Amino acid sequence: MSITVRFFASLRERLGKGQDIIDSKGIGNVADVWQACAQIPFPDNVLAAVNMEYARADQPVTDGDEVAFFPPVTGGAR
Amino acid sequence: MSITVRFFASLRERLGKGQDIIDSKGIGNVADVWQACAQIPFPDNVLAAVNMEYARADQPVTDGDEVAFFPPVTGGAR
Amino acid sequence: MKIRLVADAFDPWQEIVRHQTEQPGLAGKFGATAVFVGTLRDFNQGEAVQAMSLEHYAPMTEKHLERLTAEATSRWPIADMLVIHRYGELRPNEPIVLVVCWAAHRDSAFAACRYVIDELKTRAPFWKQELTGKGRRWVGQEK
Amino acid sequence: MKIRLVADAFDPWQEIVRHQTEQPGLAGKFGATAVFVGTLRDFNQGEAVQAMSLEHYAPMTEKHLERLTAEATSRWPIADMLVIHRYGELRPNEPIVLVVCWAAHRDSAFAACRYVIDELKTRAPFWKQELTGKGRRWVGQEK
Repeated sequence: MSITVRFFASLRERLGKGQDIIDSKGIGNVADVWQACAQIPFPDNVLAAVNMEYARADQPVTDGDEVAFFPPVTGGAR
Repeated sequence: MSITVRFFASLRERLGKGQDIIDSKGIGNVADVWQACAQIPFPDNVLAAVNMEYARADQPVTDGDEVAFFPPVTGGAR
Repeated sequence: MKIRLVADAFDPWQEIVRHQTEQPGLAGKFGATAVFVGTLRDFNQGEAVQAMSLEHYAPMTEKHLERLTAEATSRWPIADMLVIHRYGELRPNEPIVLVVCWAAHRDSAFAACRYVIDELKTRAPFWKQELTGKGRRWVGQEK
Repeated sequence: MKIRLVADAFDPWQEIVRHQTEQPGLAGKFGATAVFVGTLRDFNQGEAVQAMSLEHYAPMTEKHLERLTAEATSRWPIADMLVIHRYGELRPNEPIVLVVCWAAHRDSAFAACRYVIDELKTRAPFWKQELTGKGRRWVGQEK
């Protein structure tokens, strides 16, 4: 009956945590997960993933899912 | 008082020679050099160079020049 | 087709030789090899860079790298592909990423190589933090 | 900036390492390395290829390779470039040509690398003769 929530990079530092385990009760979508974990509104430039796939704020989330929030990615090299 | 003439690849085989030294007397341009060396008309797909630079049939040629004739180039790899 | 995420410094040229040795069926079958190596520079945005920390989201990163290379091989006729990406602590002049595409012809090799590195940059979950004389700073993440 | 025409088989990856070692000033200054290697395949136009003979016009070939790389470095911000091209007798799976571009960013590295290999193919005086089961044939030279 829980959802694993992960935070990366500057967002992890800003929120002061890399991981949360939250109760899935009352959680409908990605935006609900954010509200259950963070005291601030969902920032525009924060990306989300559900079970390793990019997701929008209104994507449904269910018990056992892993949800991640992170800043814009900067892989590779320009 | 001479012009060095070189032939490459299939053209060299077709003419049966890789090099000619011809008298520069009466030679005005690249086409004249070809006529002095070959018994056949200047083929459309043959390229020419004067002193290592690509040249057209009407390019002037003078004593001491090196003139080369060759088929389309196929360097590198596709 | 091989994808690796590595914590330690790697030599991209040795990795190419090793991959070709491990894939003897490739020999003679490719006419074109296109390679991209991304390397950590010792300066960025006017600051000397002393080190870089590269954070990732391991299973998601791997999944997206696999998807990118699968997309590339379905779009272009590719004989083989190798992608290696560092994570963790890097020093200047160390390779960050290697993308290699073997193909019969160079148009496909270049196109697939370019596709993978461009998409990797925008889709694979990696985050860079540089260490400069002024301290640590996240790259491309306005607070 | 280095251009070499070589009669014997060469290892492109070792040549890259050697060049980087000989140019220690490059270290930390480039973020992108784009490489193209052209290799002799063991088949072409439906025929098994046993060997290839690559004829060139030595001073003119060198002159044009130098000009191509100079053009590339004037068009894109390139830190360094290495071009090696074989001539003489080659066997399948042997590298024919290596083009390496080191640059701060990958757009320039890819563009310059691509420019040199494309222009090389159309302007540098090389002629290929393949040896197949049916004998020797010139490539791209209708009689």
